[in-house]
Parts: sequence; structure tokens; C-alpha cells
Amino acid sequence: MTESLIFEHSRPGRSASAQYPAGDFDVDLPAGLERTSELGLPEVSELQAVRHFTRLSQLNFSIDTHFYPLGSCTMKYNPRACNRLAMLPEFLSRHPLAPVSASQGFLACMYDLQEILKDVTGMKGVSLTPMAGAQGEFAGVAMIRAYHDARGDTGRTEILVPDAAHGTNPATATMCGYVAREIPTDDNGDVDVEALKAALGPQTAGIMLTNPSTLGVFERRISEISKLVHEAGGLLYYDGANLNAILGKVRPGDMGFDVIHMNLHKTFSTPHGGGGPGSGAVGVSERLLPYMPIPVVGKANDDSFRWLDEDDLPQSIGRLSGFMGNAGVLLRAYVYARMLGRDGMHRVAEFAALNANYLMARLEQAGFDLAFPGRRASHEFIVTLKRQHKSVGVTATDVAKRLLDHGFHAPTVYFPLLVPECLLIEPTETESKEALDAFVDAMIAIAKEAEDDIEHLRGAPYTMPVRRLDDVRAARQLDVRYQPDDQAA
Amino acid sequence: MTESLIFEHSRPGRSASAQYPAGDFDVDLPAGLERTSELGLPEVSELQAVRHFTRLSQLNFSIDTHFYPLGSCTMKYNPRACNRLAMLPEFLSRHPLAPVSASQGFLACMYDLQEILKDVTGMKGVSLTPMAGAQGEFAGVAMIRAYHDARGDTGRTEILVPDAAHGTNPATATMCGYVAREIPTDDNGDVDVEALKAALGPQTAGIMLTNPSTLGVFERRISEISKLVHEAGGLLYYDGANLNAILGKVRPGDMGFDVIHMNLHKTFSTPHGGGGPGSGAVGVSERLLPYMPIPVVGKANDDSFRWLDEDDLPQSIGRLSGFMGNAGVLLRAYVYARMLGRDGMHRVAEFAALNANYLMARLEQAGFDLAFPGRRASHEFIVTLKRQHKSVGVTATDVAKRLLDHGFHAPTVYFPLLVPECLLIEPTETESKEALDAFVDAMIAIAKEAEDDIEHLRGAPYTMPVRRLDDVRAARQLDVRYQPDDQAA
Amino acid sequence: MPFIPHTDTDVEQMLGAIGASSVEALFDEIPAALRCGRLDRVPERMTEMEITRLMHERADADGRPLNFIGAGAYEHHVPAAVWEIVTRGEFYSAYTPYQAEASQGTLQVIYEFQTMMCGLTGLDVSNASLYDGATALAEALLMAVRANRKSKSHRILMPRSVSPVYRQVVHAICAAQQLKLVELDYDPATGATPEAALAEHAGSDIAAVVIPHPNFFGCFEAVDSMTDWAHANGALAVAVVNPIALALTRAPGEWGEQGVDICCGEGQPLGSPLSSGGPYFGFMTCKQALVRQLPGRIVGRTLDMDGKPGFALTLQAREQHIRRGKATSNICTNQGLLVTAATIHMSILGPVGLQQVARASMANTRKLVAALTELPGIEPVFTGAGFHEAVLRFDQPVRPLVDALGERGVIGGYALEGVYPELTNCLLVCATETKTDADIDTYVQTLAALMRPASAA
Amino acid sequence: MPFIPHTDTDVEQMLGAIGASSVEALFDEIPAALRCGRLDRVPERMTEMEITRLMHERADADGRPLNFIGAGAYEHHVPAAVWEIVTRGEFYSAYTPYQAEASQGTLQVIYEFQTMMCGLTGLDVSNASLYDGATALAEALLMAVRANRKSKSHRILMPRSVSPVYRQVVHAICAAQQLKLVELDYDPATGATPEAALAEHAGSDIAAVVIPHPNFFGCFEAVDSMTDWAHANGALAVAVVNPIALALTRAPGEWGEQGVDICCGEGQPLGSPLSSGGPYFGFMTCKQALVRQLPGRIVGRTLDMDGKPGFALTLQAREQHIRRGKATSNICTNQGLLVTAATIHMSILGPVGLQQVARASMANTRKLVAALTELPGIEPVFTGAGFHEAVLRFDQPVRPLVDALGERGVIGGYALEGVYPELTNCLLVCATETKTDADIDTYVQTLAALMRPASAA
Ligand SMILES: Cc1ncc(COP(=O)(O)O)c(C=O)c1O
Ligand SMILES: Cc1ncc(COP(=O)(O)O)c(C=O)c1O
Repeated sequence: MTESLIFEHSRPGRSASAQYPAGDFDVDLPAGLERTSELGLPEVSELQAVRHFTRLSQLNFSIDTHFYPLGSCTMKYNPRACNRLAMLPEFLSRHPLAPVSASQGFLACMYDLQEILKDVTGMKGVSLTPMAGAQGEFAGVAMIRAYHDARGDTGRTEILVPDAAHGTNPATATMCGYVAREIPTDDNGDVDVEALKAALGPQTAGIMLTNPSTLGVFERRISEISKLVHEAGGLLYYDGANLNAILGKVRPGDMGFDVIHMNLHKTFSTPHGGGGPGSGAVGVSERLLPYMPIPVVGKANDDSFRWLDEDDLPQSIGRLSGFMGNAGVLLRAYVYARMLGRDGMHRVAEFAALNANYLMARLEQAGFDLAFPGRRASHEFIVTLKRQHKSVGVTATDVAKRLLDHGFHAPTVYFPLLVPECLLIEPTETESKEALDAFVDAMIAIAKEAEDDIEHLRGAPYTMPVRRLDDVRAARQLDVRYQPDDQAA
Repeated sequence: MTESLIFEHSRPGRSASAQYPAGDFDVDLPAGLERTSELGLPEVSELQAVRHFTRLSQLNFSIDTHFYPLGSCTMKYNPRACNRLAMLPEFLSRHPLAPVSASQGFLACMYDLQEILKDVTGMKGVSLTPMAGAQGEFAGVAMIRAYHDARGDTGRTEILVPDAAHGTNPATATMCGYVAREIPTDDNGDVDVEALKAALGPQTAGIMLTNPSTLGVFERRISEISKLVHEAGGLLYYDGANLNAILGKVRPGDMGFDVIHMNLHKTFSTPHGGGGPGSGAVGVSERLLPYMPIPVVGKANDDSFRWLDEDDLPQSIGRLSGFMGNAGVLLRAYVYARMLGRDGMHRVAEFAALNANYLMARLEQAGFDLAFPGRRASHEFIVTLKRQHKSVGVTATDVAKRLLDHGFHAPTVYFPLLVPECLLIEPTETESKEALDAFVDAMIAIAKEAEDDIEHLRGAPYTMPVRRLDDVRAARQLDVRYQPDDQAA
Repeated sequence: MPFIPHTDTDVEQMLGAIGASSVEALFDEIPAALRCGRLDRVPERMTEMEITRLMHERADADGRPLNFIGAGAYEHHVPAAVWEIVTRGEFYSAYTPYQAEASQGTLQVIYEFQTMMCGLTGLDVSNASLYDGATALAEALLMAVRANRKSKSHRILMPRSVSPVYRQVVHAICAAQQLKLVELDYDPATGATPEAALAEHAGSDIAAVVIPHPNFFGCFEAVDSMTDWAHANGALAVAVVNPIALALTRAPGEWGEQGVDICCGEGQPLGSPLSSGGPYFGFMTCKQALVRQLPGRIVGRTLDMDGKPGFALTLQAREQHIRRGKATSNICTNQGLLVTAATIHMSILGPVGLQQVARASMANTRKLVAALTELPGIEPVFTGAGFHEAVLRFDQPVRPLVDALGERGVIGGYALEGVYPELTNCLLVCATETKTDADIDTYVQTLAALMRPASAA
Repeated sequence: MPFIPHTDTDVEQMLGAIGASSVEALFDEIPAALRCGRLDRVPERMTEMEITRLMHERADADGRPLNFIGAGAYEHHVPAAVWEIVTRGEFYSAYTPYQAEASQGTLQVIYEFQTMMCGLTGLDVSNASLYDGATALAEALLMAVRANRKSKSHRILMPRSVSPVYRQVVHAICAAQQLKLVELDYDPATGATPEAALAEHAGSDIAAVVIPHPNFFGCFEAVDSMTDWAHANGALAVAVVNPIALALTRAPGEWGEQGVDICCGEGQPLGSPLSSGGPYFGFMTCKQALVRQLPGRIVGRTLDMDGKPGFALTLQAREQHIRRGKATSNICTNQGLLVTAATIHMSILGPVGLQQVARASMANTRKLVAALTELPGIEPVFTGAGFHEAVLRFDQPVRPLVDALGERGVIGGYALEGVYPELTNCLLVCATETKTDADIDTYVQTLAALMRPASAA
């Protein structure tokens, strides 16, 4: 099953005329400014568009159709109520610059959400404006910079980043004008504290950590690390993309972190949408409060809600979006948070950990190697195929592609980079035991196939709309837009 | 791709607890009335339900995914706006017995729709309450009965029905206490007027016709038939299930019909929903006005809208539904009618006929036999495989099943019953020429396959979730509910 | 041209292939005298943007008042997931599953639905839906008359405690087939049908007895003895039930000694929004022996050519498209999409959810009754325990109160005197799980303010 | 336990398989001192029914006033089909298409999107989105600095007619990488950047010139000469555009002699509802030569093992997950779902639809300006022809008027004095195709009633 390009359905003169105003309008463009080339948009009927995109959608795996144990991505159930309620006509039609008098309903939701996020992270202030994790990181590191700058402490040029960190961490450090310096991981998956000590110094602006780390294990010496970094004059940044691991169990604020971003599109279950939108709300400790990105929602004396902007936070790192970030995503997160409630927050990490540890135990019993045997899984864990790669040549990609044929989305592969042939597996708390068991069965079958018929395995997937795709060709013979005289690639 | 039964996902103690009130409630059931057996409902999580039903949906063909030329069913595009607007929270939450003061918005839509339907059918009154075509037929024939009864003309016991008529026509006559008497069709697809004359008499209560008939051709002698039936003291019923054929071209009222039902789920594009809901609004001529089913929407002196009920229409055939029929379907039809507007109404039949006649011409040119060559197609037409059945043994079912493999829903097969191995093909006005051309290509390929490899053709479909199903077994070894100790059928 | 994909070139080429000079020519078999002119009363077209605005305005005009009416249509919470899935194109825009292989989604949903309805009602077979609860009862009675082997009678014992509208609909649909409805009065104290009302008809030839559960007043009938009485008197027992009540009460298949023969009802409380009265769906289940008299579609599980299980419409020989004038009913299109909604709704709520909804609704109506009857001049009418509906008598005319409440955003109940002349000044009220204590208080306060002058008078 | 499927038996069996005594034991690596207590500020859970009601109440509190603000977010009709498809689970609940073979739907949508954006902007390559228009401009300028081979300068010429918020965002994001924004003032008569403002910087080392189209005031700039000036001075030309304007005006790829190098902008007008400011999406296209500097994801068409075409993410070596500290940007998650909406929106509207929307919006703003300036005390500020936005000066303070209008259900415009101190008493107003003559009249009448006393004063 494949679907031709929308442009191939196009015929000159066809249009969905219920969708735009008819008639001649009086417009006067400056001479010479008129459009001369085609717009390059397809000309199709409404039915053709509906059919095309409905069919395209069916070519996707998604949480709503498949178990999707993609590590570090928290593919859990996205309650449909969140979508429905965020899309009430009033919310959809509210202009971002509408006066606060016509915005109290919306602002109340945002204010409440800020309060909830403060509590679950143990931070003192929350700004909702960052539009994804990476922008939250940017906001966080920019606040660290603003903090040092405000104190005239301008010699700090480095941000420390564990080698296992997500790529956005070093990339963010760079965007904030810092040099990212890598700290190695020890054999148990913990930060190498000796190496950290060696790296710390007057040039240290801060460290970006996530705990549990992207290796899926809890950094047990966190208090010590926190002390070391603070003593060196640096601040601690918490990459809270994966708060699912600890929600209601331990709070970044209590671990000594100064700033955190959260991926609401993971922990707070807003949808991933095939690549976004996300939301990377940031929480800060007392000392970073003045630097939060604006706007933030505050309460006026009369208990009505109002925007806090540059007048209220003159030292803010400023604005990071045209308005206040991904408002509609925040509404979804808010609805989710209210449906979870206090006890539900505590349960998230409990059942995420239960599922991860169960799946880890079952896979280990089935003969798979864990990257960090003997450790607890957090909400995720790593299987390494290093041994099998050596013995029969199987790769993480082979297993990933074959899982698709078994009706499972693949785990994250080749991240973190330091574990060879790694599968980072995150089942999330919303999956049933049966789903996990079925996944184990598939993994066992694939391991057996690797032994018995590695060639067949390398040909996977067999049941998807396309067979394995040629990435090298994609990059070398770049074809990134349809041109009518194209032959099919 | 198949999906296990929802019951197989069930585990005792599992539930979607966001969806119901928690807590102990004080209820006092009469002693001995308490439930003793299980409810028999599955116990699944919200995600499991969402995933299960999303996956099930993908097993269906539908207009939104496939060309669906199902004759007599008018599978045209269902504009998404109709759905969205009918599902505005206010419409969804309106109780049917809410006072008219809180119902003016809804009633205005219904009143407007009545007016539009009057105009397009050329009738004097419209009642929207019947819930599908068959109930519209019931209402219509019941009005005919009420008319005769009111005049004391009680000896009329027969309803005439052409042999090509839809099964609902004779079934309706029976439900209304009449005997259905069949009138044969001549070789051109017209009613055999001589046979009609012979059948008419003092026992004739009326005739149920559709024009164009279910054979896809226009009954040219309709005025004569109308005159004959009226002269015999009978009334004319128009089965308006397929108004797509004539919308804006000729009106049943002008052809002399006394009563008509419309399938709004066909001509007015409300969705078929895998088997309903429909709407079978009825229109009547002057003489049947007093008998319309209630309620109807009227205007009060102050131009506000109000219900017309038994007080206003004391001779009404009565109520046919708990409230006023499928209100939400009527809202969809109303939105559609307003988006079409006057010119759009005229265009429906024009382009439905253009598509049907084009497809008919192309298939004839490709060597297929038409049931009524030399006639114009209405919105649909019939291909008969009689010749090919004789020569190579191919059946209409074979072609139907093989079309599925080509990505097309099958036409209607074996209806009308009098044409052997028939395919009743209705492309509708919302399909593009390319879709029709692709269908012709598939038909040609299948015809060739019938010649070359009939066995392979008989094995079709090959690409659906299941192969051809055993209907005989289904009826003989009746398995109509899941029982936990079942083996798979 | 909204919804029409044809370009000028398309039209030209197509006419060429047909050999017609114009689109008009395609209608040349229609006698010229019959051709219609402009449709003057159809307004000019609106764009989607314009109709969207108009519909919003009309929706706003009706608002979302606080609703305390039940009377056959109940406001329950429907999980958002239900309609987000139901309106997926593959369910929404598919036809009746005539081509089974390309309709396994719809067919499996119906099979699961049938299983759930059999479970809830404690019977063996379910159909795939009828139009609504009222027509389901009409079809059930026609079926009972066909199916009753002990009696050729067309007489039906019909309690007056059955919804008056249902009784009207049954009359409208069944009278032409000579069904005779014999009314049984209710006990003015309990609101239920007294044994004596049945006893009166002992020994007379009766096709079926209707047993409402709960009845229109929200009261429970003596379902066991009514079922047994029917069977003892050669009649079939036909239950008409609110499916939510079944979450807490004994299944009709288990009433009396043998259980009812046919059970039907309004499916709306299972996932259909109030929506001005429809689309809802009627359901019907029966004992295995009666399956060939069951009207409407039925889905069965069978095997494909490879021996793999799959689903298909079955026993179609009962239906109009095969049996024509001798079919079990003329029904064709039914309420498929609502069945899909119900199946998803019941799956998401599960047994516990449905029970909790039932309990909360009962408890809320109790609270509402308690709160309203604290106002002077309002008394409960019936003593029997009831489900989520109750009848209250006022010391003053209720219609003006209902109107006045309506203007204040409270839909206060259904005035019964139009349908039960003896119940003057009586209101049928209902509070489902959707009502909070604050809502009940709003009702009471609003009403109190309105009643004061009348009570004083 | 909302959203948790585990039964007690499951938990027991799972702990058994793990060899843990309790769920708590799974957290035994967390130092006890760090374990958190109850989350006191998180309220108790609400059922879906309860939160539904709360959200309805909050939505109602804000209502649906008549909106005449643009200022970077435009109210356009979005076909119902768009979001009914976008929110299908397969799009809504999928992740970034890392496993290409199981994500062909999303990937093909992005490929089609890229094609459309290249078409609209007249450039060669598009990415798969950035967060929003403001951050897209920031990324475009970082990219320009990286990509400019003629200059190592970090200076950017930034017209003051660019949205003030965009300039703030660019500053917040780019300052740490040493970008210097050099402001160019606008001509107080035309509202556009005068040639002289650029000329001042001739010969100085500049990385890029920003060209807004239309600018924040709704005015058109001299796009051709600005583009040529940039190229003549060794700078890259970076356009920041409203995509709707491109339906009627020359593509940035065709401005001046060589076209702009990079084009970016806010994608919101292409199918994203206003939604309080987001989620929207930023878009960015550029010349082929710059593709390796383009931030964000890019989808390419390639072949599978059988030689069949398919789609995959490509040129990932630009991105943070591969290049880490040296990536073109830190962006990872982008605005995929909005891109899906835009692709469907553009497909349904097509070229004619988009042009008609643009024309109707321009015409409506003209009408609005004409109607408002008929009131005494209101004058247009700029003479130049503009797009669907305009600046009006009042003879009295505008903020109180805006507030008072707001209370009457009219969102009257955006007061400019906060961001342009020189534009005291000035309002930026906008009327898209969604506004009728009656709406404009409502605005005028409401305003007239409010202004009278002040004008009289
Ligand atoms: C550990 C970690 N940090 C940061 C990010 C970046 O978040 P986003 O993709 O929302 O920018 C992710 C997710 O992709 C992540 O898993
Ligand atoms: C010609 C004709 N008459 C009547 C009907 C019955 O309509 P419904 O299925 O809505 O009851 C149909 C459709 O099935 C039909 O095609």
C-alpha cells in the first residue's frame, strides 16, 4: 500500500470551492509586485484531499495503533479528552493578544498548570513559553548565563555534559555561547565523578544532567555532584525530558538542581504529532526566578490573572516565541494533569518503572544482554546486541526493522551513542502486561531468526508499505521536493 | 491484518477509571432485583479500547479511503463540515424535550431544511421524522392508507410495486397492511404499462415507483402512469432514495406523485456510518398534508419556531420515533444543503449523470454488456455479466471481490434481482474522471483475468484482511456472539 | 462548484466519450414538460466559513442549559474517545457491510456489540440495531405476534407506565397489522403495574405482555411475576429496558422462571449524546429459538477460504432485500454509527464504569427529589423505589414554572399532564451522574424564587 | 487508576518476574533523603466528565468575541476536514518518523509540504518546520551568518518595521552567539524602510539584511531593491513573509536580480487556528547551495531495497543528535502536526483558494479602514499600499478604547505605543476574509458610541 503524491492528483482548474470566498475583490497591489509564477499548490477536490491524507495516515505506526516502546520518547496514551477540550471553539478562536479581560478562562488554566509543574518538580517558578525540550534547554542555559552575567561572573565559558547526554544538550550549550565539555560515564552508567572533579573549575558555568540518565539508570551520587558543581560556582541544569521516570518519587528541586525543562509532550502526554508540537516548560529555583522567559501568568491583586512581562521581570532572558509558546499543547497538558491528579502523578513513575523493570527482567531471562545488568531500570533500559553482532552479525537496525513486521514499533536505536548496537526500550505506564509479553515473544523470535536466517532478517521489514530504505541515496541524490518532470526518484 | 476481539483484551479488575464517578453511592434497589450475573462487558484500559477500535476501523473500505461505486447507495463525499457543525456542543447537549424557547436555533435549521426539501421535490409539506428510507416509505404508505380511510374508501388492499423495486417497497406495503403486487418491467427497463393497466382496479391503494427506476433508467411514460393510477383511485408513491439522479432536473411533485421519501443519507450526503443512521424525510402533496407524521416544525405568529403536533395535525398518522427522528443527521443534511445552495442542487444530477454516462460509455467500449443499451444512464447503470457467466463461468461476485484487490469497492451485485449477474454501478458526482478511468482499467484487467485464469479470480480477494468468507457456514453454524469458551469459530 | 471535481477539460472529454453534445443532453429522456426551473426557495450557496458561522450562532441561541429531563433520553458523560473514533472516515463514511471482506472493521464491531447486548440482557441473540427505542418496541411486538406459537392473538398487554410516546409509536406502526394494545393501569400509589391489572386478563388470548424496566416514572415493576404471568398465560414476555439500569439489576433473561423472550430498548444512554432526540439506536435481543423472527441485521462469525475466522452479515433471508414482502421487517439502513459508539462506550466504561454511572444517577435523583421536596408545595407522587427518574407533584401549574426555569437556564423536567391527564401539576425529573450538588442547588434556588408568589397565593 | 491498565494480579506477577518485593523497591537506588512526599499543590484528580465541564466553563468565560487583531496571528477559515484528519490517531499520536518504513504517512506529508513551501516562496529547499515565525527568523539569521561566505560579520540589518516581538525573540536567541542587530528606521509617511536607511550602511560588513513582507504595519517594502542592495553589499537577503501574501505577490525567490537566499515566516495562517498563540509553526526555505546550513529536519525521497520509492529523513548530519555541539541548531521536536495541517489546508484551498483568501482579506481591511476613518478623530497613518493590516491614529488614547471594546465583545486592534513609542494613540487593525460587512459595521458602531464623549471633549 502506497499513495501517489497529492500533486499527481492535481488538475488545472479543479478546486474545493466551498472553502474560499467567491467573487472579485478590489485589491491594489503596488505595480510590479504581482505574483508571476505558479503557487505550486495542488488543485484537487475536497474529497481527493480527504482521501489522500486519510490514506497517508494509515501508513503510519502510532500509539493509537501500535505498542511503541521508543526509549527517551515516552510514547504513552494521549487521552482523547485532552485533544477535544483544547479544541473547544473558544480556545481555538482566542487571539493571543486579546485583552486579559477576555482571557481569564485561558489564563486560569495556564496559572494552574504552572502551579502543578512547580509542585511536581520542586521548583520555585515555572515559565510555560518554551516550545519544545530543546527550547526549554535553551531557556535554562540562557538563565544560567544571565545569572552569572548579572553577578559580573563573566569568565565562565563551559557547560559540562555527560557523554551519554541527548544531542540537544551540547547543541544548546553552543547556542548559548558556551563550549560543551563531555564528562565520561563509568561502567555502571553513572557519571565518572573523578572526571567531573577534574573538569570543574572557574570556567564552569554549569552542568546539564538528567537523572535517571539517558542510560536508564539513576545517578546515585547526585547530591555529591550537586555539591561539587555548586562549590565550583556552577549551576545544575536538569534535562527533564523524561520526567516519567521520577514523577512523584523524587523532585529535581530537591536534588539540588537550579533549573529544569520538562517535555510536556512526553510526561504530560501531549501528542507527538509525528514530530511535534511539543512544550518545554522550564522550572527554576529561587535564584533564577528573575530570569525566567516571558510571558508568565501571574495573579493580580483582585485574584484575576494577568501576564507578567518585561515590566515585572526586567531581568528576564526575554521572549522565545511570538506569543506564549504552544498554548494549545499546554491546555492538553493541563487537562491531563487534572485527570491524573495528585495520586495519579505518583503512579506515573511507579507503573512506568514496573513496566520497564518487568520487560527488562523478561528480556534478560530470554537471553538478551543488558547494558547495565544489576541496575534497576528507570522508566527505560538498554539492551545491547554487541555479542550477537559479533557472533552472527545482527545489528540493532535489523532487530528494529523486523519488529515492525511483528506489529511493534522499534525501540530507540543507536542512542545513547556510547552503547554498541543498543536498543533503548521504554514501555511507559499505559501499556498492559500482555503487550509487554507479546513484545518479548517477538524479540525471542527475532533472536532466533538471527541465528537461523540472518539474510532474511536483513531483508526486513517485509510487511510495511516499503522495504528498507536507502538512506545513503537519500542524502547523496537529494530529492526534497516534487518537480513535475521528475521520474519517480 | 486482523484484530482480536475486545473480549480477548479483557482482564478482571481493569478499567478506564477516568471515565466514571468514583465512590460509594447510596442506592436502594428493591430486594431481589440486584444483578446476579456478569454484565458481559470487556474490562480494558482506555488505550486498549482506542487502539482496538482504531485498528478495526482500518479494516474497512469507506468513501474517505476508496472509490465506492455502490449502486443505489450514493456513496458520495460526506463533507466534514457537516459532521463538525452538527456536533457543536450546544446541539449535542440539547434535550429533545427542552422548551421551544431554548430551541429556536435548532428549530430554525429544521424549518429551513423542510423548506428546501419542499422546493427540490415540488411537494407541499415535508416531515423530517422518518429515520431511514424504509421508515419514510412506511410513513408514505401509511399516509396513503389514512387518506383512503378518511374518505371511507376502505376496499383498497393492494399496493403495486414494479418487480425491480427495492425490497423495502414490498416489505413496507406489508407492514402497512397491504398486499404488494408486482408489475413487470419491459425490455427497455420501463414499467410494462399494459400489465399495469391490467393490475389497476378498485383494490388499488397506490403504486410505489422510483423514477429513474432502480434499473437506472428514466420512466418516460410517467405522466401516463400517473394518470392511470389516479384514475383508478390510487395514489403515487415516489421512492426518493436516489434523488441524486434528478435533483434540480425534474421534481416528483411535478411528475404527479402524491408522496415521496428522501434518503438524506444519500442525496444530502449524510454519512452511511457502516449501516446508518439515515434519514427518510417525507414530502407530500396538498391532499396528504393532514396526514404527515408528527412532529413537524412550524412558524408561530411572531415568526418564532414551534412544534406542530397532534393538536395541529389531528389526522396525522402519528409518531414514528421517540422524539423527532435522527435530528443530528438532519443537521448534517441542512449544512450540506446550504453549502450546495440553489445552483449546487442543479449541479448534483448533472454531474452524477455525467459520471454515470461516462463510465457506462467507457465500460461499453471496453466490451462490457449493458443491461439496457441505448438508454441514458441516470445517476447509475447496470452491467450484466450474463454472457461472460455463460462463456467462462465468471460471476458478479467474482468481479466484485476482485475489485477489492484493485482498491475499489464493488458495485451493488444481484440487485435488481431481475438482471442476471448484474453490477449496479453508481459513481456519484463527487468522483473525478481519473477515479472513473482507473476503475475502467481495473474492470478490463478483471475481464481479462476471467478469460485467462478463472480459478485465480475465484480465489479473490487476496489482499483483504480475510479471504472470501463462507456465508453458508455463517448461517448454518450460527455464531453471533462471543462466548469465552469458544474456539475461534 | 462545491464538491464537484470536474474541470472544463474533464467535462469536454467525458461528453466526447459519451457522444453527447452537452450535459443537458443526458437528460433528454425526461419529457420537456416535466423539467423543472430554478429552485427559488433554495437559498444561494454559503461557503463553509459562512455556514460555520451561522451554525455557531444557532447553537449559541440554544445554549447549554442545565438539564433535568430524562423521559426517554438521558444525559450521560460520553468519553471523548468514543466520538473521536466513531467519526473516523473509515467508520463514518462506510456503507452497510455488504462486501464483508472489505468491511471487517464494521462487522467485528457489530459482533462485539451483539455480544455485549446479549451479556447485558442475559439473552442469546442480538440484532445490529433498530431505529430507536420506540420503534424497537414496535418491532418487538410484531415479532412477538409472529413468534408466539401458542397464540394467534394480536392482543398485547401494554402497561400505561410504558412511555406514552412509545405507546403512540407502537400504535402508529403496528395498527395496520392489526395489533391491539390493551392498556394496564398503574397503581397510583407505587407507580407500578399492580398484579390485579394483569389478573384481569388471565385466560384471555394474548400474544405478549410488555414489561418496562424501569417504567416511564422511573419505578421498578414486578418483573419476575409479570414474566411468569405472561408465560403462564401463553404470552411472550417482552421487556423494554433502560440498559443502564441493567448494570445493577437482574438481566431480563433471568426474570421469573424462564426469563423474557424478547428484550428491547433505547440504546441512547450507551454513548449517544442527547442531540435533540437522535440519532439514537434501538436494540433487541431474544432467545435463540426466536432468531429467525428477529428483525434487522445480524452479524455472524464464520471462516474464510483459508479457514481463518472472519465476520459477515448472516440470516439475510429474514430481510427485505431477500424476502421482500414476507420479510420480518422493512428495516434496511439502521443506526450503525451509534452502535459503533455504543460498542466503544461500553468497552471504555466496562462493567464497573456502567455500574458506577447507574449508581451515581440513582443517587443524584434521590438527592434532587429530597432537595425539591423540601420546598413547600412539592411532593413525591409514587412510593416505590425507582431508578434515575421520579415524579413530583406541585401545588401549582408546572408548565409556567418549566417555561420560567427555561428562561433562567434550567430545563426543569417534563410536565406529565399532557400525556397523563390524571397527573396534573406533575413533573418528571431526572438527575444523572452529570449533575453536581451545586447543580441541584441551582435548580432548587431558581425554582424557589419562581414558586414563592404562587405558594403565597 | 486513570490510564493505567494493571490489575492486581498483573502487578503481582510482574514483581515476581522482576524479583522485587514491591513497586517501591524499584526505586531503591534513589537515596532515601531525596524521596519526595505528597504533592500537596496538585489537586485531587477529576474525572473526564468533571474536567470537561471545567474546561467548558473556562472556554465560555473567554467567549468568541469579534476579533480585529492580526499583529502576527491571523484569523482565517480552516476547512473542517483539516483538523478532522490531523487529529486522527495515526498522525496525532505518532512520533518523529525515525523508523521510516513505519512512518511513510508522516514522511510523505512532509515531502509534500516541503514542495508546497518551495513553490510558494520560489526557493529550492524547505525544512520540515521550526517552532514559529519568530524563532524561524532567529534561526534564519544564525544560518545566514554561518552561510555567508563573503562576510564573517555578525551584523544584521533589521528594519524596525519587522514585528517588534520577532526582534525581541531574535535578540533573546541570537545574542549569545554575538549577532548584532542594526536597526533601520521606517519612513513615517509610507511605513516602509526607505532606501536611505540601507544606504547608510553601504560598504560596511554585514551578514544579512532582513526583508519583511508585508511588514508589521501591513505595508509592502521595496523587496526588489532591498534584495539587490543586500547582494551588492555582500550580505544575504533574508525574507520574513506572511505566506498568504505570497498568493498574490512575487515569490521571494524572484525578488531582485537573484532572489533572496533564505525565506522564513510564520506558518499559522496556513491552517493553524489562533489558539492563544500556538501551536503554530515556522517555515524556512533557501537556495540549494545553502541546504547544509538549514536547521531542522528535512525529508527526502529515496528507494527501498526493491527499488520502490519511499521517504526518509535525510541530511541528518546537520542535526543535534548526530553533530551534537556543532549542529546547525539544537532543534529536535518541531511542529509536525501543524505542518500536517498546513499541507492539508494548502491542498484543500489550492492556488485559487489561497488567492481568494488573500484578496478578500486585503479588501476587508480596506473596507475596515475606510469605515473607521469616516469616524471623526481617526486617520490612517501610512500612505503605502498594504496587505491585510493597517495602522490608524486616534485623537485620543487607544488603550481605554480597546478595553471598552473588549467588554463589548469586539477585540479592536493592537495598541502600538508599547512597542513603537512614537506611534502614540495608534492602533494596528486587521480584517481577514472572516469578517463581513456587518462585522465591520458592528465595530464602527460600537467604537462610535465609545468615542463620542472623547471627541466631544
Ligand atoms: C533526554 C532528552 N533531552 C532533550 C530532548 C529534546 O526535546 P525536544 O525534542 O522536545 O526538543 C529529548 C527528546 O527528544 C530527550 O529525550
Ligand atoms: C431504491 C431504494 N429504496 C429504499 C431504500 C431504503 O432506504 P433505507 O436503507 O434508508 O431504509 C434504499 C436504500 O437502501 C434504496 O436504494
